[in-house]
Amino acid sequence: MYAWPHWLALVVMTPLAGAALTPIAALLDRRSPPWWALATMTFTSLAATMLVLRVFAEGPFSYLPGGWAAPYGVELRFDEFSAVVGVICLIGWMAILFSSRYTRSLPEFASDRSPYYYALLLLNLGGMIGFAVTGDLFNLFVFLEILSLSGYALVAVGGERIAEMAAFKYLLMGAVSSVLVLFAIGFLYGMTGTLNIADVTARLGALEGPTAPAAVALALLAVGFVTKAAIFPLHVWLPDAHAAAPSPVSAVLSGLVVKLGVIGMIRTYRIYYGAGLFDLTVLNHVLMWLGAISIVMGAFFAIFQEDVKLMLAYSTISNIGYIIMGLGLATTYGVIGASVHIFNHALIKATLFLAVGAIIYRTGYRTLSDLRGVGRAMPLTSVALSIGAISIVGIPPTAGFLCKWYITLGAFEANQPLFGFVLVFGALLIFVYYIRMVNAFYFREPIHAEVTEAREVPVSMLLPTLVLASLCLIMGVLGRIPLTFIEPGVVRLLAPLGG
Amino acid sequence: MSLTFDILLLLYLVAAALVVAQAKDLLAASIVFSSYGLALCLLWQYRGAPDVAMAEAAVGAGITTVLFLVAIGRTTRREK
Amino acid sequence: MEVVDIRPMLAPGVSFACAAMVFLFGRNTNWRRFWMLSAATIKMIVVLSMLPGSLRGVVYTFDLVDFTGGIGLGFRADALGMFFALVSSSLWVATTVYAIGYMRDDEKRVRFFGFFALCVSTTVGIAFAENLLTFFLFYEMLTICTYPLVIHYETPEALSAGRTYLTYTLIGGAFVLVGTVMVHDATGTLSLGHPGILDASISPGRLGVIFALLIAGFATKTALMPLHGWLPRAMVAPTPVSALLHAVAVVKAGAFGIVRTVYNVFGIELLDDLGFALPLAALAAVTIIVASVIAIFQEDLKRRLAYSTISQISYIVLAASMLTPFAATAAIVHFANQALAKITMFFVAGAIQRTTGKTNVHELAGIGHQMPWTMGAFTIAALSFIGIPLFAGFITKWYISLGALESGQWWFLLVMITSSLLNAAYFLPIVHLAFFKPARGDAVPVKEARPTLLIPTLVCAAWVLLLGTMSEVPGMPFSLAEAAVRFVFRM
Amino acid sequence: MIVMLWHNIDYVASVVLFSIGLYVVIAKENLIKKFLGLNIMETAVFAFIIALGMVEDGRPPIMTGDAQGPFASPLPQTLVLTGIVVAVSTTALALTLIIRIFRRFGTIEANELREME
Repeated sequence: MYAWPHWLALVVMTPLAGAALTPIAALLDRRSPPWWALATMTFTSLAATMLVLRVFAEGPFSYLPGGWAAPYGVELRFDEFSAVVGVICLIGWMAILFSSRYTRSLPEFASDRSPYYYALLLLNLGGMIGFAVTGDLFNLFVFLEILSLSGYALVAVGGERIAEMAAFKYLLMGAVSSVLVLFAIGFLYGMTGTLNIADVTARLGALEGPTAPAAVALALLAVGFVTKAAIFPLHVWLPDAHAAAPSPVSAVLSGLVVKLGVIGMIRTYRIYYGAGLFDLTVLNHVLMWLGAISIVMGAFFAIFQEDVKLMLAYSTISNIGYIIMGLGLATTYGVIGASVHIFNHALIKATLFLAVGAIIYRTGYRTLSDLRGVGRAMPLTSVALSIGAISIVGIPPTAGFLCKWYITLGAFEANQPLFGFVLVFGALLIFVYYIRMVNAFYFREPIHAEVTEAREVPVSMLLPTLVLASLCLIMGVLGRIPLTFIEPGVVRLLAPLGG
Repeated sequence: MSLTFDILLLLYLVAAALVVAQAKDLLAASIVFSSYGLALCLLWQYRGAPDVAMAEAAVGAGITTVLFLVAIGRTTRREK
Repeated sequence: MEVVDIRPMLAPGVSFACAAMVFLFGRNTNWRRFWMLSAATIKMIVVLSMLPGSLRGVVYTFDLVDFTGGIGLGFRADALGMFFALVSSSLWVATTVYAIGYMRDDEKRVRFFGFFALCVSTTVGIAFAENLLTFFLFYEMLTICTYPLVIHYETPEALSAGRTYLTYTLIGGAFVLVGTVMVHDATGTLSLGHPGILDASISPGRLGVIFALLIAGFATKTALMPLHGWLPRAMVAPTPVSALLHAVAVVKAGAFGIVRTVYNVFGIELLDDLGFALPLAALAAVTIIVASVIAIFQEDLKRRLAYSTISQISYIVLAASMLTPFAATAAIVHFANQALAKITMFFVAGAIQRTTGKTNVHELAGIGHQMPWTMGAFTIAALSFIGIPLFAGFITKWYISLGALESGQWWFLLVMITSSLLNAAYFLPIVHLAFFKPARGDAVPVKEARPTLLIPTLVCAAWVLLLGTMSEVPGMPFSLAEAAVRFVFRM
Repeated sequence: MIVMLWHNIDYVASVVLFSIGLYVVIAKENLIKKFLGLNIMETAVFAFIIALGMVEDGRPPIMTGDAQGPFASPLPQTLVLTGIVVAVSTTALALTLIIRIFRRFGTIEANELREME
């Protein structure tokens, strides 16, 4: 079965190559880019499925392209956390399908830009996949940059008035955080003489001499990735960027791209827990507090938003707070919950953004008061939206429930009942603003003719929304599967702590 | 490679960076930034990284500066 | 004996489906009424079909989904749950008929009846919840489903009352959730199928926190003082909603939560050892007295009834926290006694308002001559609350008093007597006004409320009498209460 | 202390340059200036990484038939090469955005843009 690892190279290379070829495909047929992108992602998804099945059956494995031994060559490594690749493929596929119609409605989106849009989207997805499976810090940086750069460009691509400012803000903070990560990688290299994550871990553990540089590197990595993950107070770039981007892009950015910051944090933890160089309690406490503040602040700001997309963007901050807090708790339950929430929140947020995108596509409005009564005009989309809403609050039996439950259990397990309270009250706040939304959509009289006359969106937009919404339900009922799937990874991550 | 030369080069880098930071004229800042890139290039040449030095000369000092010049040409030259 | 049977899930499920139908076909009056009544009757039939088995001691369970490690959704119809479900679902039929008459000309009928139907299915869900999580889920759904009903008229006053209601109950719900997580953290299970899942191996401090969280959470809905602020304000809602809030679902759900916490989460012995119950009992006693005193000074009939509810529902809490078999019986049967009497009173208040437009107590002079049947029903309910023998309320007070003697806490007796006097003080003047004072102005001819309003009122009043006189007849729900008590006390 | 700094003079210079760059990014309002600052930050990090790979009297790590060590480490150099390319693409993207912002809003001062929003 040694053909298996080649899939690992393919899953990374396919979207990147597909991105490069998109303009050529566009030359052959002007309307082909979406279909080309879909075909690319279909193949990638196939490869991703193979990989996820294998890691499920046999545990983590690696691949050395070019056949160089680990410390010198490039290593791709697929572990339980890399399974996020599956979600990336799924949501990427749905977002591309959704875009095929949606981009036509964007005000300044000329059709000749279409190939670049899909190329950027594919680049972004490929970058994320690469980031999730890379086994060395060098590629970690490369893929981080690929996904960030394409992300900045995608925010601006819709061409709305506010989008360029938002993209610039995003770019500035993103670039600074990337430099911090690069700086940290330099430090780690200087101390260990290798860039392979496993080697770095081993050599850092055997390090003699001052540990201060390692601590500096840790701080740099933490700040860098926490910025990418949009944790308070480094979240300022997120709301505008996610609200200004075209809705399918928002789904990708909010569902996936910020999660890669969290994956980066998990990789960092892997190095530092593994090395056992020093006690990470301080960092964990900082993350718990930042997570708690993010939960509350994100939800609090979301309550006062009139713009639906801004509301969803703030809710992302709140939910990333859950994940970061779960990581900071550093107990098995907490980290399992946080890891699964990476997957589930991606599904939920993508559902919400696609549903809202569909509504904006039909009505042209995006504030709560303008969209009154839209639930009756577009019943299926609204049902998807409602499913997403109850999932994100964490009401059983939907996808959001079990992970939040586990994170809360983790808080009690870690003897931090205060954070248990924060988690629950955060959920309450989230609940309040989704009630506002559902209330406006279903129980208010429409004030615009466009809203009353709105019809359901075409199948190419409705299908992704409904599929994702039903997955929110399915993942809730089958919630045990991702939990048991991720558990060995978490146990291995936390093993050096002796828990 | 003498230590004196090293120190002079590094001092020049810091000075150039400070000028870039404080200059109100963006055009001047870009040009100083270009010379900063060339100094870096020189430094790396001595540090045993000629390939990186070449890349920095071409891309860092060259293309980046051109990009800045174009951008300044299309927007504004003075920083407020 | 436990039997796997789908009916405990079917009971809330069927009415969910019917409620969905109300939303879908609600624009047509006949279809709406059809689905409304089917929701109410089918559910009652499902519940009744389990009654014979339940009386024989059969417990029906149905596990819907088990997520992982003791977290799941499940249903379980034990004696206690059956009792609550029986009360709420049978009263629901009456309330539905009454609501159809009351809301005949309202604009937002579809929304109203849709949520109305949802409410009772969630109530039955609460009654049949197998574990705390399922309980919590339905408990929160009840909060949400009642919100559109409270704000029904959408006046500024109603909207503000709705906000108050949501704030209280959602925060209370969050307390319950934290408590639930802590229970799971401490025991690894959330099941309500045992007489107590917590045990003394957990540190008393932690148990205290869990107890405080769960009780505080449920007490917001029970409107135990000082968490009662939302209830009088929610009186702006239409009368059938008041019946729902006060008698059938909402405060009852809170009280049921407290009963479950005391009997099924903590268990009698543990709570007795810990001594947490006494403060709760004291709080309940204070609520009973203070709310009654406030009620005396209320001029608006519905507000007076609201404070009376706060007082009456606390009997359940008081009885539950006495931790003796007699008191437990009282706690359980009071679900039925309070519900029937209070729903009668609200029906009367609504009927008076709809027929004559009167809402204030002093306007009611002579109304007994105008609406004799209606006011007759009111009198029966009032006498029941005061605790006159042969009326349902007497049973409660009798058993609470027995429980007080059993536990040696003589001051409970004092509370009972005082509260009876106070009840008399705020209900009897109304009866006196209605029957023995001449109407102001011209003599009005007899003009009863329309049948859809009158018949449910009379049926409920009749049940108050039946429960008061024939509670010991085999097959009456009373034996269910006894079965529940035997389970709780492991007798 | 002084001696230690003296031996690590490259690192010290990198940190100083990095701080200057960070200061510009945070404190200056002009968007182009911010990006000049970001470039200084990036080059500072590159200089830092190159200094790490430096071996005393090392040769460039270029393989020829008769090359003899010690070599400078090749890995950080590839990292920096990638970094340079990334930096220039970031700058290009940023400057494009800046030009478009200027066209729309007529200014590229961050404080004035905030007021317009």
